[in-house]
Amino acid sequence: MRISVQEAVFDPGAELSGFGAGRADVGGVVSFTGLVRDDTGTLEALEIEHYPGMTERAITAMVEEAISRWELADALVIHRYGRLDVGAPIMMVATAARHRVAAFEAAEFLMDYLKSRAPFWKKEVTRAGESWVAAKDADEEALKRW
Amino acid sequence: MRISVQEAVFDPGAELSGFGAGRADVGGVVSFTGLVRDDTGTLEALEIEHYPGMTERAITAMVEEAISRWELADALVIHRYGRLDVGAPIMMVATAARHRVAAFEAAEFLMDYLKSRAPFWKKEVTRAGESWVAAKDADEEALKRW
Amino acid sequence: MVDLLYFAWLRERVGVARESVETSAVSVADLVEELKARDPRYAAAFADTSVVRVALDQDLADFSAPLAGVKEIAFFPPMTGG
Amino acid sequence: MVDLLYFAWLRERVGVARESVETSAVSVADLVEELKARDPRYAAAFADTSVVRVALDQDLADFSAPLAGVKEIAFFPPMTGG
Repeated sequence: MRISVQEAVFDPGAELSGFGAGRADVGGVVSFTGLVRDDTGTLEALEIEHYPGMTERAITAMVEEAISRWELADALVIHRYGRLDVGAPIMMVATAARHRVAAFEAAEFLMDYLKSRAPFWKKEVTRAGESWVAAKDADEEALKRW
Repeated sequence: MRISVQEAVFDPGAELSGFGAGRADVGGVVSFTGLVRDDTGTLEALEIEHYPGMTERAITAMVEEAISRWELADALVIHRYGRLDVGAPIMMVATAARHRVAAFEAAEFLMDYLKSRAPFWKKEVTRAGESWVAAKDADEEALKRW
Repeated sequence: MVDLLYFAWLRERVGVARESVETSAVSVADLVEELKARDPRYAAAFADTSVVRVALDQDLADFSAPLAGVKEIAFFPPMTGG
Repeated sequence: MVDLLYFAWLRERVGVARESVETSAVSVADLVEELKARDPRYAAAFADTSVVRVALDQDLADFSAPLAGVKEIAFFPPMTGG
């Protein structure tokens, strides 16, 4: 497994290259990449704050749970902080498993937990000002399926 | 959208690079890569036969349905045929959407349909002989959720 | 004349990938009966039609589907893509 | 002495990211009451604790959790990662 909490931009394609590949026990690899979206055409940047120390600790616990629950061959989580441009990658999850259903479920589990249980906070910076992104009830609800 | 039915090996990472990136209306990209798995340690190769013409037609219909149903910004399907080595990529799906749930659902929908409604047939080649892979009831069942 | 295509183990049992036949069968099911009566290879291929799928002009169809106007009929086992 | 950390809008309202305080509070809830009584900045930050989360030594905890032995207490809004 690999976990990286970083300020630097990354290339999801380069990260996926070789992930879970060339081994006889992996039948499926799933990846999710989150990107900075601008719904209103006014977003200048997304600023992400996090809790150094707790972030890595919380993500490690989630990934370890996913690996044991879905018997993953490998798992990857990259999450950025700092100032991010529109269209840039925010974070990425990848899972490798014997079967596709396990790889999909584990990736969705990690996404749901990263959304609501990893200590990141997003702030939208627009020409009109800055505002903290509110957590959605639906994201908290999503945890109940696991 | 891009659909490729091809004999040549491909690099899932290179295919993911740039997919759905650099646009303001995409918040999530999901990819699935299927790889040749060897459960018994005796597999020499996987041979995939397909129905040229119908294959492209069937996949195009699935992708068009996924794009309209989940309002995808983009979709990609690559599927190989011919003789494939253990550990090699068989196929790949990628979806780009505003929200993560749509990207995940569309990718799973495409996978479920590719499994049971795209005209591909897999044969396992082992030292002991060759055998056609049987379709699983679970794969047919999986279509019912859509 | 209509083109018949066979894939995977159906192709292996029939012994050809493609053939053109003259038929007056009105449905897929009729055509299958015609073929089975013609040669043991077809009887073997179509012994259990619950594991045979059919496409008419490259669209999946039922065995009850009519053949009028159809140019290409493909028979194959349940698909195993992905 | 215990270290208090604040993130996102809690940090902005309290006005510091980190501070060390002397407290005899036995629970997180007690500590929050102590802080609110101390200065309007804390009263503003903790006005609605339903939108405040707490971590004790980097593990998520409830407001009823005891503080005995805890070295680092972090307050923050519901997380918005991913």
